[in-house]
Amino acid sequence: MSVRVHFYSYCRDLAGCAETIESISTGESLAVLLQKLFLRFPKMAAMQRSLLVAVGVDYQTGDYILRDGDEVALFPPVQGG
Amino acid sequence: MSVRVHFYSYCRDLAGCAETIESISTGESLAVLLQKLFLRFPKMAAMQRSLLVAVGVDYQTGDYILRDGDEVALFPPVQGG
Amino acid sequence: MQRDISIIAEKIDETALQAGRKSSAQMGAVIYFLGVVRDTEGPDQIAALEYEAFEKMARHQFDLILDQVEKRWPIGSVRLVHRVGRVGAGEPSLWVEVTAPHRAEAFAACQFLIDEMKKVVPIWKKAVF
Amino acid sequence: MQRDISIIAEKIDETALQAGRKSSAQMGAVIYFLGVVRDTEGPDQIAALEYEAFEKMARHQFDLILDQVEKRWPIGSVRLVHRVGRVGAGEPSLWVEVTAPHRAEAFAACQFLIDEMKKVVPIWKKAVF
Repeated sequence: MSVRVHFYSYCRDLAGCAETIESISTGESLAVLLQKLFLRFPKMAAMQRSLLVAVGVDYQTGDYILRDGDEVALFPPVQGG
Repeated sequence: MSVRVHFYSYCRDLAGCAETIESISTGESLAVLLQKLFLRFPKMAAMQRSLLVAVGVDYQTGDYILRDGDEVALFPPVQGG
Repeated sequence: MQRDISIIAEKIDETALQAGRKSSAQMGAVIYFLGVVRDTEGPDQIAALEYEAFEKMARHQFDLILDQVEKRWPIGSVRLVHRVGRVGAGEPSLWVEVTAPHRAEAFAACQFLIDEMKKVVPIWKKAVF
Repeated sequence: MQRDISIIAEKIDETALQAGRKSSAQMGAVIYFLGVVRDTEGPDQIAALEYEAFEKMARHQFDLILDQVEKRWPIGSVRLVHRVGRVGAGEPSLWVEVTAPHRAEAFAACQFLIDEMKKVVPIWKKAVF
């Protein structure tokens, strides 16, 4: 299955694009998806410790099992206000 | 010498007047003045523990030695806001 | 720190007061606090509060509090308006504006100012039924 | 608790927002917080901040914070406006209104809301020189 990934703010600059599609197998976790993305976008791997990850509109951790149709968002620490 | 005493809020109600003049001897303290006032206004004596006392625009304690021309103010706990 | 303390009998005109804000691009935080007369006092319904101030001392005590604010926090400005006389339920009796570079100090100073006011500034209220 | 969250590109109109306050004689405390864009970022002079939001998630995260506010404190209403796009130095990027029966809970809720926002609400800024 394929998952749409959105990049925001500095992550978009690092990725060079606002979104991408990544193929993963059924039952794979968010952590596996991120490893695949870091191979394609090595600059993002360098900031992975501060990276925030959401599925839909909720934050998720690496053990989250992706489902068909999930939309993932990657972004740096938030700075509102 | 004589000292002018102002009453505010509930103290004015208890005293039945907004101000009075009290005679004291030179070198006497605020505590002595208050004892004289409590004899004249016994209802105020009942609330002496919560009474606030100022000389001019500053709070003072009983050991303050009164000076000629001092204006004393007596009032209940403040409730601004 | 700029400071401006008013004790007034008229209604507090929030819009006019706000229009008078000395805004500055160094002040990242602006707080307004409004103390509004509630229509209940314990179990009783009230129509208004009647505020009385020992005005000269009130101004001096506000100034002493603001001296402390100025020593403790980097604050740009404080403006405060307290009404006296009859203030109807639902109307503000107190208006405070604090500007500061950052929000933490603005919140701390604003709360300190109000907390201290309620201990030392000679203003009293009576319920009007 | 009434709540109203807006993420807008237009200037924040304080006067109009305030005129829309649902005042109530049960709410003894009203707080406004304005977050203003400062003209410096560390040692650098800046002209503006460019704000970006992941808007759908931002609204949801604001709602989660307000769910917590509602559980913790007796709050009458919260209104919040956050600007996106270019916000010039000296202009507010954030406007918050909190009404509550008493000031302690109003201050606590307002500070909690802003603190939590800065941890979880997906909004970012970039300096414009």
